[in-house]
Amino acid sequence: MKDDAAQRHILPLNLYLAVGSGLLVLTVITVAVAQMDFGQMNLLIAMGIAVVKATLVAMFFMHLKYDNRIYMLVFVGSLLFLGVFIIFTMFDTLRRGDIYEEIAEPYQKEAVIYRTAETGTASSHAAADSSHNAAETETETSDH
Amino acid sequence: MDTTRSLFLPPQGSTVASDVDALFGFIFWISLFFFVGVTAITVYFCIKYKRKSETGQTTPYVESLALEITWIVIPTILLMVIFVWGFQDFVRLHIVPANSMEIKVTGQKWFWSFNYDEGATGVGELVVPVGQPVKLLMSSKDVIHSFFVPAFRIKMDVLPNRYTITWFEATMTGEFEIYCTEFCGKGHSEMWGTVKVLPKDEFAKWLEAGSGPGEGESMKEYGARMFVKNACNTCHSLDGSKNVGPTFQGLFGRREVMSDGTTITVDENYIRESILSPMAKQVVGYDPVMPTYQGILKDVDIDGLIAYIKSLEN
Amino acid sequence: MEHTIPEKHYLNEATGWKSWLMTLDHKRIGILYMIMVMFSFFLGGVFALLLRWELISPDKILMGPEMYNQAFSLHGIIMIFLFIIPSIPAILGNFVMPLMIGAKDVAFPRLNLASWYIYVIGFCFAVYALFTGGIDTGWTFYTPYSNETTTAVIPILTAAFVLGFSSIFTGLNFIVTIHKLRAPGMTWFQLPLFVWAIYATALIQVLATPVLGITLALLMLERVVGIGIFDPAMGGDPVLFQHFFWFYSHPAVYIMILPGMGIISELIATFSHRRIFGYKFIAFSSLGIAFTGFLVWGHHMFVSGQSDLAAVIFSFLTFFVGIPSGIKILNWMATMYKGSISLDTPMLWALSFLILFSIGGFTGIVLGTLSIDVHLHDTYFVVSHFHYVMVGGTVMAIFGGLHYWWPKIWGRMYNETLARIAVVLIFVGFNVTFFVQFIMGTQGMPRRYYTYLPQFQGMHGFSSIGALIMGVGFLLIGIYLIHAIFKGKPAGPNPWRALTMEWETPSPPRAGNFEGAQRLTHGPYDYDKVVPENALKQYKTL
Amino acid sequence: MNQTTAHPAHLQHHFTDAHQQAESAKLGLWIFLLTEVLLFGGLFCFYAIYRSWNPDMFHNAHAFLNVWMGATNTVVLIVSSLTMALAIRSMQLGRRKHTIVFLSGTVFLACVFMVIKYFEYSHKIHLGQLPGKWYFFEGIAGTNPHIFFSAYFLMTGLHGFHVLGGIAVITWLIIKTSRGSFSPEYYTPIEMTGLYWHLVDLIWIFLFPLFYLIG
Repeated sequence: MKDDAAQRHILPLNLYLAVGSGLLVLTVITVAVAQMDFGQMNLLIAMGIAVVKATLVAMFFMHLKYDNRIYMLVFVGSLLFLGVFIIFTMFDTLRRGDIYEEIAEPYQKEAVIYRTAETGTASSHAAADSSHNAAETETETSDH
Repeated sequence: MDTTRSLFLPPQGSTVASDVDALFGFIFWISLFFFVGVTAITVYFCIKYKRKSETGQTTPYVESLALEITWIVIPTILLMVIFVWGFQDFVRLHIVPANSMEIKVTGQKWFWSFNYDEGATGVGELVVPVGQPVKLLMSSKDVIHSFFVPAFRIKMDVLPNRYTITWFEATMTGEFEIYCTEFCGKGHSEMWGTVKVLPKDEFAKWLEAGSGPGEGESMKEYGARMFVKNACNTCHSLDGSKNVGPTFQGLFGRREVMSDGTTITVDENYIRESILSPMAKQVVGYDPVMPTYQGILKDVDIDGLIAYIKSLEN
Repeated sequence: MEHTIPEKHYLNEATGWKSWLMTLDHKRIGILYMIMVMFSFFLGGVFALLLRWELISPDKILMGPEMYNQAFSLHGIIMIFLFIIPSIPAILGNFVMPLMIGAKDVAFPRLNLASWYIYVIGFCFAVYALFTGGIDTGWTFYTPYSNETTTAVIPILTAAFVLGFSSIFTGLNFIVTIHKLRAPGMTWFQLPLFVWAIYATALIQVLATPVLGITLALLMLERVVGIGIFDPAMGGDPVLFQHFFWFYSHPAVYIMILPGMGIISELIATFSHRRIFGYKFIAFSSLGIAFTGFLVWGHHMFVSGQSDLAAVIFSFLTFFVGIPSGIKILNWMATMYKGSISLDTPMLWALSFLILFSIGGFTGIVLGTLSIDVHLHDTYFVVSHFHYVMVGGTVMAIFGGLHYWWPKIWGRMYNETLARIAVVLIFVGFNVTFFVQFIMGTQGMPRRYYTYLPQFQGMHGFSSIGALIMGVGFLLIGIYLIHAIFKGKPAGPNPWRALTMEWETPSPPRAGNFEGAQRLTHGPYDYDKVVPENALKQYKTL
Repeated sequence: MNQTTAHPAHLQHHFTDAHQQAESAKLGLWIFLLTEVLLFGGLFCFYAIYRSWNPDMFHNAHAFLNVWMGATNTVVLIVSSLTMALAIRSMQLGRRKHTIVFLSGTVFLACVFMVIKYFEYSHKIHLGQLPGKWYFFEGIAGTNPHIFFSAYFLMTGLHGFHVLGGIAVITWLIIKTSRGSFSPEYYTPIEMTGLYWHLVDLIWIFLFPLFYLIG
């Protein structure tokens, strides 16, 4: 139990207060920045600030900086697998209908005869069957 | 070439089939080789190193890194060969040739229908010419189905919210089975169809004739054919028994109570309306599950069906 | 010298039903799990037999198409969520793992008991669903079908959701136990390989199961509230559901097989009396499989309409799951080389595993290949591959493990002759049932079919005969194993002369597992150095 | 229930010492947090996919959320996280009364968070900005705006449930602390709850910009 006491880290009060104030300042900054439009950068800026805030919380409030490194491993591991989940799913959702866009650079030229005409195959036939009201979703997702 | 084909795989009806089968054969023989090896060695060890002493103590051995690396590297190389080979064929399976003829495929519970650019339609039977790439533009009206022709080695899910595409080029004439391979409910296992591959000139004739009764075929006989072809028989019986829908036996002229309480007499117009907009008036006691045949059946088909239903007396 | 049962052990140190239902002893909780899980196995098996019976003919024999669809769905759901996922970790992992690492209990005994109760609640929901309209979606719950069918989808989703928590808590408990409660002096590389396998399994359980939880919750909300995320009629995407589902359910396949591989490592080493070959490779291949298992789920979706890019990436990564599995098989064979092999019943199960799992693995390569999978997806080839891995792999391992540890659990030995007959019955029955399904699959017979074209009738009939043989085999096992609990000969502390720590306790062990603190005296596989002194061989080898 | 006389009251029989027990509890809790991350992860994935499909709709819909309420809630949660951390620190130093004060502050702030959430929700329910098929608001351009509100209600709703759970556990801690169950030698439950509470804060740190700021 002596080990126990020795391993405990009692952080100074000022450190907690500093981290807390830092978080509040960052909140103000992110709200302020969001009032301006940076186009594509909006997402990156907001997420960047959120990551900094999250790191502060994890490192100091959750003591990751001072604790056994295995907790860090568990935490980072969970984010890693979450990343795999989202990114691998996006390999599908963002790239549907790809192969029809890649007609200009076929993978194996001699293997098949490639289409040369227009590529928007789906939309031209939407009228063929009036009951396919949901088909519009497809047109939007594949024609990007 | 190899003997596995007759046992394992169906006839090769399309241009891609022989390539897919060749890779299947390659993996089959490699697997067989290793499988026999593993089994034989295991059995040999069991006999050779059978326990002889009571204590059964064994000698120490040296770990062999070289051995471990060997049996990591060799399978890795083989697997990469298989991956690249499969990848190349997959690309062929997915890129539709430019000179393809396009057919619209619709899956719904529980039949397939096919619409041609030229205006012909078909239910359950896909008629195509031999030696001509055919592109199938597919969608579903309800749940997910999957379009599978074993002889062509093609399969693609048919989704309700978007179009999916597959293609094939038949290399021989004949009839081949179509299955639905994505579970879609009660009639899933009977969501069958046929691909009928015709010589090019016959196909042209078929396309021109479109539909309607054949030569010497009465409207009643034509209607009987339509009754089976359009899968009416999966829900409507001819012997008076209650199925998903009302029986056709003695239907014409019968007085039926509708779900809204009114009573009507079944006549030509009611039958026509029930085929085209089935939700308009329903016989009481049945679930509103009948799909519309709007855009699938032509007037002549409906005429035939009416003639056929008229002929079904008690 | 004849063995006797020790006077005091965990089975009789406390008595009365309350002492069982409130127990915090990991061994007793293992037994509680055994009762429930084996009952589920029986239930799932009954559905399997009904299915095979119905499929003898393409016409109606027992049930109509709706009943059939419910029967195969329930077979899948019961076998996967109620039997095979909890089976090895919850029964044998609970009973043996703490003993193997010299711990007095798992880290959180109350949580352990709680997971059993959660399992029972999940089981009740499943049974409730069974009696209130069944379920006909298959175990995969694909939308939009699961969204519009009128069967009891909500109760069964609740069941799977609740069972997920049981699985998470078990995994969490085991990870902490293995990290923190190893006997003093026991390093990671002195852990028995079964513990490594359980550890890798637990990692998957805690990482993947929460995603299943949220997926099922979303599906329930979709059905009840209509949130529009998976429902195409509201702009949702049904293929997205498949991603969510397989992100859990593919790693779940490794939750099912990894502990089985762990058992096989123990069996091969013990019955070959040989230091396991390539210890570190086997240990790390478990972690490798666990990790790679998260990167390959899309290979269930090659023809689902996912993007071609995704299909190619998933196929490529899939081949890397094959390699660690191959490493294990080859290392097991190398372990047998120059061993001192005794073909006792558990070893026969292990050898069956080796053969059947190899077939399962090879056919897995076939299915991972992009072009061939287009043809074979959703056919009986997949059904057969899956059963070769799950029944030929995991179930062989479960029964190998149960036979191996039965004397430790109950202190008594089963009838060796009957046990050998049962192995042969099941090995033969299994191959008769499922090998022919490979041929049906390649010929194009789709799965989940109530009826079929006449050309498949011969093969279906043959397959059904095999199912019957298997049924008889499992019944036989049930009979002699239960008989052994009461009437078996006392087994002694170490009937197999094994060196892992659980054999250093008396059989059955006492409530606190060990007298005082357990110390590590030798490695788990030091068969070249140590002869266990407490071992007495009573049964003649073949 | 399993203590023997040789052990401190809180030490369970299968641990050799209090240090081992505390470390086990902490590792267990971190793994629990990992499962929480992946549980929310499913919803983050859902958000990411639909946002990538319909960026314009998400942008149009997010304008209907009240940034000031969201920002206030962010501040409230951050401060509550700080008071939680200080409660642990006070217990480490043996200042039991301070611990009770800080814990009460945390509960109070959590309640403030829920009250603000209540006003936000009732406003949206009133307007018909509801998830899925209940959506009847008109005035958001783009495809399927109901999906944005499905994501909004699901993610903030699940987060809200975690806040409620936190309130319950922290209240229990206040009672235990006032009864003197904890000491500088044994305060594992407070520490565990603290970690949980920080994770709840951490998730909100991401929810806030994703919904209120950039949409």
